[in-house]
Amino acid sequence: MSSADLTSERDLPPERETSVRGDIAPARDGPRDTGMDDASLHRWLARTWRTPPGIIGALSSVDHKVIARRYLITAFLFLCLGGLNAVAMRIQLSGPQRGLIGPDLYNQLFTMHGVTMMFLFAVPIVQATGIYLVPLMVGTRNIAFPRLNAFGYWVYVSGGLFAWVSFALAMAPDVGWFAYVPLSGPEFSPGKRADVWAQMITYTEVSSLAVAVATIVTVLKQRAPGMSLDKIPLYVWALLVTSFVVVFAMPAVMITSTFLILDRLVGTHIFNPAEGGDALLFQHLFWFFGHPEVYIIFLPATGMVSSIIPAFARRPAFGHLGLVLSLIAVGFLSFGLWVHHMFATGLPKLGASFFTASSMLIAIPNGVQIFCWLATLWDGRPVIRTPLLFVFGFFFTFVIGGLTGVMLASVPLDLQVHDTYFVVAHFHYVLIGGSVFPLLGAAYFWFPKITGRMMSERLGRWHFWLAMIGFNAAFFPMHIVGLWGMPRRVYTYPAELDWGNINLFISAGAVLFFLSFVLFAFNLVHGALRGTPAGDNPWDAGTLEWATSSPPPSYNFTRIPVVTNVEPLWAERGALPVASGLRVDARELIISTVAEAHPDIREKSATPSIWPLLAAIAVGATFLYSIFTPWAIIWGAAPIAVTLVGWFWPKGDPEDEE
Amino acid sequence: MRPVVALLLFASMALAACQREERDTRPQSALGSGEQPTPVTTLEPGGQRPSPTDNKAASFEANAFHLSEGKRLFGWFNCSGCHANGGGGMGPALMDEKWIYGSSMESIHATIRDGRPNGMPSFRDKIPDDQIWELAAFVRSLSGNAPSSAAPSRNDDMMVHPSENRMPDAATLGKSP
Amino acid sequence: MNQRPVLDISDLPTFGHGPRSPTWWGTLGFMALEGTGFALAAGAYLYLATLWPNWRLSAPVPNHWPGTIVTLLLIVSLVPNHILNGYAKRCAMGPVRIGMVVMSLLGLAPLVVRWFEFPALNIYWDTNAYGSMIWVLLGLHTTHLITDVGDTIVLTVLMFTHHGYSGRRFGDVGDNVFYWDFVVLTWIPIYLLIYWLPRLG
Amino acid sequence: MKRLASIAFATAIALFLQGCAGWQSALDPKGPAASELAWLIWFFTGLCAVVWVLVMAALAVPLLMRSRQHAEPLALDADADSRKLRVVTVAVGLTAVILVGLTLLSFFANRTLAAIGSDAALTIRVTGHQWWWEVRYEDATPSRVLTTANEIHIPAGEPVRLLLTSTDVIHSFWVPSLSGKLDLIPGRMNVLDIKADKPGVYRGQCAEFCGAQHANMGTFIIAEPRAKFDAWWNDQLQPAAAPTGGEAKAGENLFLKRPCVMCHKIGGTPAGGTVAPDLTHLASRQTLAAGTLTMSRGNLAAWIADPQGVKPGSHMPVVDLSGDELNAIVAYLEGLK
Amino acid sequence: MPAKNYASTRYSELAEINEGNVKNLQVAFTFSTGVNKGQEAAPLVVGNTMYIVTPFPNIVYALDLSKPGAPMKWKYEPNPEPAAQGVACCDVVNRGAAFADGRIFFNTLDGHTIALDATSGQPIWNAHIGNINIGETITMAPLVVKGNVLVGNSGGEMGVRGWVKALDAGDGHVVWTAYNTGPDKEVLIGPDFKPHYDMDKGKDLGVTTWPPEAWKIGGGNMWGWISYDPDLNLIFHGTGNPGPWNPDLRPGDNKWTSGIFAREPDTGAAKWFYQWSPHDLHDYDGINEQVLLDMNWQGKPRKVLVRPERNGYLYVLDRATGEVLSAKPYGPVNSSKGVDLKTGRLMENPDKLTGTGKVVRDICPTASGLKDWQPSAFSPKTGLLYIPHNNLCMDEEGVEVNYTAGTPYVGMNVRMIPGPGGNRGAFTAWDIAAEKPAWSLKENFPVWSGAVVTAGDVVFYGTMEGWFKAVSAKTGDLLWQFKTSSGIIGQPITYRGPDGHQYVAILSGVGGWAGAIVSGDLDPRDATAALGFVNAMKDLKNATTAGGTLYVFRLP
Repeated sequence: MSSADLTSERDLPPERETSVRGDIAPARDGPRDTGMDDASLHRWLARTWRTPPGIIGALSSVDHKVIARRYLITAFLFLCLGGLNAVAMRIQLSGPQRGLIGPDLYNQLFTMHGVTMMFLFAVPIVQATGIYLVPLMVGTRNIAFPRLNAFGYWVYVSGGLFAWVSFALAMAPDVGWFAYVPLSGPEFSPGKRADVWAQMITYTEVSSLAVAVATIVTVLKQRAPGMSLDKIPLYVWALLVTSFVVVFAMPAVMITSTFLILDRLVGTHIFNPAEGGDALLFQHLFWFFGHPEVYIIFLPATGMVSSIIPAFARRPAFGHLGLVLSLIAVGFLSFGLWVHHMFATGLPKLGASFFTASSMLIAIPNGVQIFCWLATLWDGRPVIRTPLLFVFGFFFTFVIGGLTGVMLASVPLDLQVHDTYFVVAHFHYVLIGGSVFPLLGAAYFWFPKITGRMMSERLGRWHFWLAMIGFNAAFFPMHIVGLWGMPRRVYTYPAELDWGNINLFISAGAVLFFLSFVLFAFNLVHGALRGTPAGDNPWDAGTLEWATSSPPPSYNFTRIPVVTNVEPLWAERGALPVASGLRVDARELIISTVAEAHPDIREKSATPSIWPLLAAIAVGATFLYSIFTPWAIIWGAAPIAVTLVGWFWPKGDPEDEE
Repeated sequence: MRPVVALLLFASMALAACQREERDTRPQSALGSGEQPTPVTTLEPGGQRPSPTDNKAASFEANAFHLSEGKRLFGWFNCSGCHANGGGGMGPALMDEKWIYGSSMESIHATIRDGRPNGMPSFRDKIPDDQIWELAAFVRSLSGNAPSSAAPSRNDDMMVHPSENRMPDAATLGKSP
Repeated sequence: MNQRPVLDISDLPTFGHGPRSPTWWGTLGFMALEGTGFALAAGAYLYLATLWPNWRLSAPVPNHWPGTIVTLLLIVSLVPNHILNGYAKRCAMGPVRIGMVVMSLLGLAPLVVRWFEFPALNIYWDTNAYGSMIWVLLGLHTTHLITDVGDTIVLTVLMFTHHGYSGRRFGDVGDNVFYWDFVVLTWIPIYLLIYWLPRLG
Repeated sequence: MKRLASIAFATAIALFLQGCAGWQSALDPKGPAASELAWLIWFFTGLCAVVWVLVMAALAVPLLMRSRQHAEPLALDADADSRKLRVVTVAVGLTAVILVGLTLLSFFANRTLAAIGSDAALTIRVTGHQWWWEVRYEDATPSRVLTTANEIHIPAGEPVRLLLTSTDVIHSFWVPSLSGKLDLIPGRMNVLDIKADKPGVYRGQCAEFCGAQHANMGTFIIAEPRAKFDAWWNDQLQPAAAPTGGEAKAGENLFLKRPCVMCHKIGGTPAGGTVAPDLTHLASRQTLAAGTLTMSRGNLAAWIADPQGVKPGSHMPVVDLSGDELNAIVAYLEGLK
Repeated sequence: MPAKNYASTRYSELAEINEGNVKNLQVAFTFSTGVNKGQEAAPLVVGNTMYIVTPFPNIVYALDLSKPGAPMKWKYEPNPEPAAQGVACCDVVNRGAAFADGRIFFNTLDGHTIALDATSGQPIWNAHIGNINIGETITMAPLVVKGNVLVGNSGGEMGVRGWVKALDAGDGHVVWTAYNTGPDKEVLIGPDFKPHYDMDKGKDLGVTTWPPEAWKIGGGNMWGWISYDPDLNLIFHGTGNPGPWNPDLRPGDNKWTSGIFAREPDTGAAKWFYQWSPHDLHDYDGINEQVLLDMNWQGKPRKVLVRPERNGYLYVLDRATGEVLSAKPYGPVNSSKGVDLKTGRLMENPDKLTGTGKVVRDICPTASGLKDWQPSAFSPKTGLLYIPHNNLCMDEEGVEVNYTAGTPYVGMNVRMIPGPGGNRGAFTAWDIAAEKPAWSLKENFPVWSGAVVTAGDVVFYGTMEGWFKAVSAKTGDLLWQFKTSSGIIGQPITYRGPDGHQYVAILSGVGGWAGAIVSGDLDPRDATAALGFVNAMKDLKNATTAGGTLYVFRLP
């Protein structure tokens, strides 16, 4: 609960009455915000938009900020768990023939590490940031389909629990995060381990898809009046493109995991070459998702970079249009290069060369982005604060990752480095350098908005240098050991290959990198409890989220801003132009037109409801049960249907009527 | 509240699942010999039959890893040459409900280890004891006697019959093949 | 921050129909992702079909008649569907109620015939990959059919309660019409893939 | 910042150079394919390093220039922006040119690689198993078809064609100092041509995760002069050496009596198992258990006594053997030169 | 001998039963063998006595035909090793006994050849020649030629090396042994060996056409029929399939499997060889009967050998040289594209090449062949060869296989399905001279019984439902049928009884490979049961049950 919600009950306006109506009539008017003074406006809106009290109330919340905070914290916890996996693996690998962890556990460790980082940390955290920021940045009061959004969170968290409880029971997937058949298939993965992978994927992706749809509709239909397409902030553009990529990529992995579980559970032959299936089909389907996945994680990070750089370079991003077009281009191109993960499978040479070209091609829009950011930074003297430091860290590492990506795109070169530590190094440079560093920067950048307090700058700088050194010490030598012939996913290696020392160095770096996150966690907690109060706009940034209080009230804005510039707060230094006329006794928000963002409809946003949670429990139980018997889908359909009907059935709120 | 419920759910599942998922590749030392009286008839004077004294059979019977190892060995040791994929050939069918020499794990183990007079060879000394238990567990699963959550699924081979983990269901559906 | 009101929106309507409403866009989003799912499943099917000579893998040809009947029923249902859409736009409660009942029945009818489609495939899902894929395709579409029919029936009931007297509900009826179009249109390629492609091989 | 970058870069170079000495290293090419690839790696690395340094320099500019901060964020200098636009355009153009160049380069490198084995006279079928390699030398005369395991002898200086397939899961054949990797996929047959310039032993390893013992699935390519290779082949075609000495004879007996015979083959004896490595000339190999242990009496004993301790999860079961029995079997296997 | 004569024509000069009166046939007597397994044997009638060999446990009965109801004269129980049942591929059948010089010779499943005194049933000698611990069994009917009892072993599915032995009829000692794989010395290939085709020429082909040592476990068994031509002084016998079935494990032509040898009966020395299916891909054993005819072949009189082969072709060979004169498919064949008469080589269909990890669909004929062991009959009156055969196709997948002595060594998943038309069996009359079928009858189940044709122009055969049928030798019209107690897979005979009348006898009792689903009580849910045959015979359990009864018919 944000402090803005802590209004005393006495100050609240009277409970509204509900009415039963017999026919369609012109909408009954409630009180409007037109001409209302700020104090009573606040009282009305706080009453209307509050999250109900009590545990049930908290579980019923549909406030995008509440959900997003939960998402962020959960994803951060999963990051820590995944990081612990990594540390455990690095300890085992710190010397040759180390007997600390056997293959059975090690294989679960790296699979859980990959699954956790990709599906439980990276995607959820970028989407969660979007859930928090997008409605604020486009100037609306809540995300579109808030109940779907809440449902998404519950599904996500139970999916994560599902995977991790399995791990605790030593039945975690042990087939790698991309779980190639036939290894993950019915014959070579006995037990439920691969089933856990398949169902957990299918259903955490349900949450990603829900969030993506909500984000798209929020951006397209709920933008503040005047925020035409050319005035949408770059971060919002990034989230929009990402959400589209999610919509078209995630079904692929759901199809893949569903095919897998069908093969395993009911004996279909989709991946069985002996009966007309094909093992490579799995790889095609998986990477059709898997490569865009990288951009799903990376594009929001570019949005963060595009937000942080202007704030600290003290000017709008250079080449706004170019950046937007690059985002869109990357989104499109990301679907055209999945095959470069499969060069070593022996595909026809000509086809492989085509994918070399397309993989190289995507470097161009990414290059455009990099150059535009650099050009932005060239203007004057940037203010160097922790967020910007992490952006520098992003440049330093991501460019390496991008360039090694160019190496991987080359078919012949890939044949040497594919599935080695070189690749491990590459994608950690891309994912950590390209996404985690911007995320850390974003954490420092938006922390004051979320909590109302600043994080420590001093600790932040320590954190940055520790992370930079630890990261590069851990991952740079992996390039080398990969070229020396060390394959990935080995739980040990022979002493005579002389990989011992360099691995020890890597492990030390990994521990250092992990410690940097301990420092970060401390800084987070410390900042939230003891940080200096931040004020509305501590960085003097230009986008709309800084126009409201920190932390924002449950209703986000007392009145909906009217946007005149891509950086509205810089353009309207005196007073923010706003729209008036919304009801204050109902959760009204403005629906605008897609391109020009002309206000079009005053529509009601959904009220808090426990049903999304119940639906998520029904869905979760169904999925859990379904790894044991396919009949679970039949039996589970009934509770799911009941909870969905409960969810959509109107309760007599004004939001539902009229 | 909700995590607690979920945890309880998982925990209850865990109790059953743990044993199914364990992958002990050298259980020999940890368990007894598995020697049990292995009568092949239910007819026994004296009213009561002694109950098993150690858990060897049980620890193999419902364990997914051992079942799948048994399936692999069933092919490797040419069991499938005589018994096909359970339907029989030179040897009797194993996937039906008929057990000439008894259906208990101990009986099947004894059959594999010591052979039977009408053609079943003795694999004593030829197959390590644990592997015989794995084979016995798999053989039992062929006719749907293992929990479907542990029984193997189809192989990446020609479709020969509904997989073991669907056996009882598939049989009641009366479907081919 | 100080505010200066520059725009009064109090006269805006409180609901919109079709693309004006966010629900419509949400529906479109779900269609996009489900459509992608269909496309990928169909793609996987075609991938396997081109990979192996003599697709159908010696299985018998499916009996297309139940599928053809379903196709005809679905196409016929488009007519009342769009008539219903027109009434929903005009917020005409009486005709909308009749239309919803008709659409519920027209949704149930293909579902009943669909029951006979599975045996008419003449192959089981675990016989070979061809069987697996056509069961998956048919199952995938059946799931959509069931959920949309369920949705239609719930909405029909809703329209007969006092909750029906709401602009928003008429918008929902419109979106339901929209989604039904999707269910019908995705069926056509799947129908061709299941019943007619195997006849070529 | 700059200092850090330069230190990191220097360390990187130093580490790279040190790496050239490995015997399973892509940077230590011993064949035409690996040489071509090593060249490609160095070229790409060099070019990428240059690009990276340029980008970092561009990043350093605003940090070092110490110019004045923008007071008013929206007051932009249109001229400066249009200059920047030109620079960015040029940079993007340059990027495109480099990428086209690299694409062409990899295309031609690919063609070079494809040409290596076009005249291969020797065909070897390599079948991946969990977790060992079955190696079959094809020959027009069927009786010269030779099956062995884990170690692949090839004639030095001649292209050799490898047919790669698998009977269980996907594996990947990778001997970095000779060639790039290629997957072994059940139900498919991939073709990889390799050539070793000089005699030598080149280690390789499975590069696609294949289950519990993926880490211990090594292989050795042993390149020899043609004459030596032919002699080796003829040698390997012979049935196993008859055991000499009482202990070895007892060992043979035990081998045939105990579970060993169920999976392994020893030519010249009734042991004909094919699901595990052929042991006919076991002692002539350099390692045991697919590169896990070096060949020695002690390791042999350790491996037979507790395979699940050495290679947990492997398909070699623990066989109950007394000390004497173990010694006898080891004595017998040791004699299988 | 079961095949009536050395030329294996299965033609009887008896004409009392003819097309006109065959419809009046009625049961003369029956006799239960007491063994409910597949009865593949032909009853043997010598003088007033009928001798029957049952499947395992290979009991020999002598029935006195001179008395009403044919009471038992004696019976002999060899008590073979029960364990032999575990290594007998495809049911524990026995294909009959042979008579010579007052002795009955027969084989037992556990690898013994036994000579009995025909009048008393007392054993004279008992030669143990097969070792069941390596999977050797004997199911064939011996043939006595010039004082030698010729016997071959079974076990092609167990990695058994095939051989033919000649045992001295007097004391049972082994006169010669000819292996069907391995070095020339052991195959008894000497200077006299003159194969007609180049592919069969060369030194030690039985070794060099195999991977090292594979010939030692390579099959090539002889469990079928031997014919003898006294004029040329040659015996002719086929050789079985190479092992294992999965061809990936045995690159090369795999000599001398799936072919035919002509040998001298006294020394066993090979005269010529022809390979029906080099590098056999589909278990096309070459052990079928060879009918020796002297006929006009394209205008010239030639000594030919007619052979309806398992791979689907009806071969006509010059039996003096081994030259293939004609090879025409007598049913649906797609596994090969014909026989190249110049090189003699079977032209394999590249689409149907089997191998590890690859399912090849719709291969016709199946592993059981277009025709398996069930012998055909030739009538010189009509010039037609009456072929009881199958009409099946199959899917095959080569799988990894592991050799362990005494256990199966197959390496192939097979699943059979009915062939084109849906009828699983057929009875075809083949016009040898015209190289085309004269007529063909469709049968629901494979026709797994032998045939006999008489001078009365009647052909007898049985079906697996249990019908014993008489059809017109000229037109194939069904003249008479009788439903026996079990499916028929035996060999019908006709003889003149002590009363001077013509009798027809058949053993009824389903089993064999095709009937294993009933005799072995196999589970039809497993498509690969009984090496895939069960898949094609799922409904046999509903059509018949196991049995073992002799039926003898005569006119009233």
